[in-house]
Amino acid sequence: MISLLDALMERLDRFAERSARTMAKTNGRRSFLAKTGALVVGGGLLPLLPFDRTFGQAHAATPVTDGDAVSCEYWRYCALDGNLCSACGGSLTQCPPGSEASKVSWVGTCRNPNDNKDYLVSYNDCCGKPICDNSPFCLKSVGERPGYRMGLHNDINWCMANASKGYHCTVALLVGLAE
Amino acid sequence: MISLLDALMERLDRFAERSARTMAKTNGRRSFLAKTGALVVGGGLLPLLPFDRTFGQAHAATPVTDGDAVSCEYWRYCALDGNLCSACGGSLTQCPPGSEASKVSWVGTCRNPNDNKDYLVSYNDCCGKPICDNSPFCLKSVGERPGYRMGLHNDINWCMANASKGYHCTVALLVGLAE
Amino acid sequence: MVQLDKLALCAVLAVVAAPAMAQQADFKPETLTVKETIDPGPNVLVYQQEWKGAGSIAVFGKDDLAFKGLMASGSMGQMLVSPDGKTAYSQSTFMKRITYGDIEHVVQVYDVAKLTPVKEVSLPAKAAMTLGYQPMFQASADGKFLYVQNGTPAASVTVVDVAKGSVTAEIPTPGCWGIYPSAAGAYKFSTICGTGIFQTYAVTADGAPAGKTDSARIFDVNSDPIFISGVRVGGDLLFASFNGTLYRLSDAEAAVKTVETIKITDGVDGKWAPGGYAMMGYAEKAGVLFVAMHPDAGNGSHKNPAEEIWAYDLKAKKILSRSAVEHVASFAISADEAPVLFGLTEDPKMIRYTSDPKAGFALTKTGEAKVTGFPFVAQVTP
Amino acid sequence: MVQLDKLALCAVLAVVAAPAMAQQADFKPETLTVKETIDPGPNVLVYQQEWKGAGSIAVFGKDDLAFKGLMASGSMGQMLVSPDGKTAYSQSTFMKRITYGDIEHVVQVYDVAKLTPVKEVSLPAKAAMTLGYQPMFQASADGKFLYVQNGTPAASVTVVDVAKGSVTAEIPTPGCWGIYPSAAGAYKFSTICGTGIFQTYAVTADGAPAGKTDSARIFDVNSDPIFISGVRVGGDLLFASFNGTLYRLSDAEAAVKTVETIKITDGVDGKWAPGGYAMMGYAEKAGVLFVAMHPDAGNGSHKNPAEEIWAYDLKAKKILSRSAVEHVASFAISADEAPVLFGLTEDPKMIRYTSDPKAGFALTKTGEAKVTGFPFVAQVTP
Repeated sequence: MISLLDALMERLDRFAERSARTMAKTNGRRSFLAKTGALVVGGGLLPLLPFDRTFGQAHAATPVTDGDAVSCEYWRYCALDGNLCSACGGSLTQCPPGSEASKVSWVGTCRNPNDNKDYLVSYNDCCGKPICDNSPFCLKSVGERPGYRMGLHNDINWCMANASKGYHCTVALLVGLAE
Repeated sequence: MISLLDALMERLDRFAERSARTMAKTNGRRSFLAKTGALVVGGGLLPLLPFDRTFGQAHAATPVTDGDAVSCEYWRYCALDGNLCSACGGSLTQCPPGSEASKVSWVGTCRNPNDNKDYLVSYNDCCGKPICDNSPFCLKSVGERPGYRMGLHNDINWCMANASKGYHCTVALLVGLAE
Repeated sequence: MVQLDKLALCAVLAVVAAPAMAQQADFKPETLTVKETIDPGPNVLVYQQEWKGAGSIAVFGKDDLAFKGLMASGSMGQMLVSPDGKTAYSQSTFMKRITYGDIEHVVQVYDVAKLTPVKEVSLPAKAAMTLGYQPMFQASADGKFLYVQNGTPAASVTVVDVAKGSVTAEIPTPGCWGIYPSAAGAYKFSTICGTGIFQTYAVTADGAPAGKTDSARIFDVNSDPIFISGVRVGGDLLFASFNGTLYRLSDAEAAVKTVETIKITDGVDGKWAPGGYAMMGYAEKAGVLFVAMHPDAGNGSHKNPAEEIWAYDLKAKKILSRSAVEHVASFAISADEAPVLFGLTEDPKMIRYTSDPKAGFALTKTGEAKVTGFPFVAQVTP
Repeated sequence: MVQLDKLALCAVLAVVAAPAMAQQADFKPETLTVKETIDPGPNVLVYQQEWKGAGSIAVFGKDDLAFKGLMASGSMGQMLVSPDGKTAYSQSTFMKRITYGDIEHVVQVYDVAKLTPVKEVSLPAKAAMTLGYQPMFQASADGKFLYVQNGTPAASVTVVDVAKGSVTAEIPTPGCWGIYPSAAGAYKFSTICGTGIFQTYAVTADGAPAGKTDSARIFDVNSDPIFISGVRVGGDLLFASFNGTLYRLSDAEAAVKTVETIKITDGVDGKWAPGGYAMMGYAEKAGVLFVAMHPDAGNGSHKNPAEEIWAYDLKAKKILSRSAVEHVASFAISADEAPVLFGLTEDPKMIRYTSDPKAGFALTKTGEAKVTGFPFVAQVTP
């Protein structure tokens, strides 16, 4: 795992450094922006990060039998900072209709009180609509870290890599067992 | 007074009708919009309506000795629907720094409990900033009327005739005695 | 903790990491999707107006108030919903710097099932930026044209051809306010004027203005002003005055005509009067009018939220029931034989009331949901 | 009533009507003006962050919390204030449809006295859209350059030349977060990295990147993670860890170095720890550090608002006082010998506390004001 991570981070670093050198060679700020903007969205970073494209096709929402998915106290929400998609027309694993799933996410490690196992939970934001303040706003920060550990950070808009950057709400997917 | 009013209203009507005829002669929607937009802002309606240009130069804020100008219960606010400029960096007669005074306004008739006289109060909006929800939101509707009597209507954004149309807060000027 | 954090970072960076994690144990990672359409069934749509940002149309299940999601709109907007509930429209304001700078007035057309905007139409930047009132944003009976109330403060109406996605006309309506499209027949809309008359503006099949007709004086603007929130009763229009007079009007002919006037508060103590924003709803099947009422009415009380909602029999001309309600400022009702009423309060929240036909359509609270912003317009869909 | 209404309409239509009214009686109509500048005196500026509309910078009088007005900003923004309090900056997001569509990241420069934006600088649309944190938006000590934290999620820093109103560089800072400009000397800034080191990036006088220097490992990211909200103590930087360790660092040389570490909770019962967003303030004249503390600390409690604010003597290394406060999530302090502390709560509101040097700088609540949105950043000005 560590070598994988290192490889990905190195590629990220190389990408960012290449962008900087490209900039130094261009004449105007605008041409620089246009060029690196296209790189980021089109060819550089995003193909590494898309949760929604990785795991495949649509399926029915996960039925919730192990707690109250519209309460901030639900176990999966142990590091969730945001409004609940499950109470905003989506579910634990579905963005509400008409929103966009974030291409990147932060991850929490939450203990399921039903089996006493620790799960890795991916908190993806759903994007491109007003913040869903019809649904509960939750703030839990178990294992949360500042932005120097970006993948564990929950104070930032994770719609940052999407075309539509308005924050709508947050889902909580189980993506791994933390053994 | 009535003949003056009639004259003004007639001019308003003629202006609106002329715009409509102009439109019928143009080819595309865009050219129509450009033309009538310019008319409205530049030559037609606004010179009739600017309170701020009418009464002249800046002066100190009216000191308030007859009540609490930051309370919704203050007598001048009898038909005010909005946030108080007097609690938002302005005063009863001053828009807060950096905002624009509305060019048009609605008018209420409020009784001053100190002299038992009825005053005409012009409720101008201040414009071009976010709604000032740091200050109290008040809703009083003495003498208020629906939009078919526009000059008495308080459910509309009176920044409508300004360049910057964001509603910030509302002032309450005494502009006449209602004898 | 070191190992966990590394795993977490891998998960974020995805693609290669995910299969690796799946191997860890007998665990299947969940998949992230976007729900394609809202759950089926009748809805209540509420316009959640904002004055310094994005307003929205909130969709709730009619039966259980389950929140189905929202559609994004702009500032100081209005909402309109097609009779079949499948299409929604908003008209709102966008500025370059949200509260200042270059302004756009835009109509957005939404696919309600998908909660998605499917079309935009740019308008002349003259639309009335008012609190939510249905007569500010209307459609022709067949849905071909949208009518947008302008106020600069000069009043006019922008006509939009929805299919073409373009503006066909701006019709000056000086001194008049509110848009009441004809329920049938040729394209036209009526409007309430400050002289107490109604004017009716004909519109051609191409959306062009085709002349106007004045009514006789309908109401006294000084002694008995009417609210602009009217309802359809049969083919007629019905308005209430600040004093509790109902004006039943026919717009079937070229000019609006009075059918009858009814005083609903006669014989009732306590100075009750209608009040609020959308303060009336007519249940066609039952022939019953619901009206939001407040006591101790006087100059300036006409926006007081309801303390009671009255069920009024328009044929028998009598009050069937008076139900105490929580400060309802606007409401919408369903088309059922036992109408369901959705009240909007200034807290703000939405309260669901069922009515009992056997008890004079008395209301019972059966639900409550959070709404946001300034919610003054709601519509129930099939 | 007829006459009154006519008068009212005249007043609205103005120009000719106004003198006519003035003749009516011994009455002088009041004049509408725009106040030119805010009342003089020291202020507290608060960034009122919004996520679906226009955020703003609110200005309060330092002494009485009198609300002096606000400056308009965009969504998900940050605030920065010049040391003299005369100029404010915001960095925020504007989208074509407020929450979707074409995006602009913009720096706005304000004249605080006039509460007016005087300049805009367009940024690469990469700025970190985070809750309010001062290290997300910083300036060089002389104010020539602004530094904007980017996160796409790749981290970088955009350098803005304020006078030129243009971007001079985007400096990649992979894996690092927060901007800590040098307090003196050549242009450079340090940043905290996920490996527990700091990196220091040099910037030329033209705002171009000029190389970076790694520090030795400063803290253990797993066992003792630090908050990004640091403060200046003398020429040094001071950070707190989730566990209550203070890291005093020097950024005077090319690489950041540890000066000392101090554990402020040693010998205190109740598992107290620092928590919140801007959870520290250093009163230079008094040599006292204020820290927002909560009890029963554990995994995930690091954003808990304060139940006490501790005054800590950095020289003597002892707690001078512990003051109970209302759930303060962020605070700012004045430069006075008896510092005034402005706490921001999640209600949200701002609470003013004075400190008493004779009582170990214990705090007393002396005022309260309403704030809006998500207010996590405040600054006191001279």
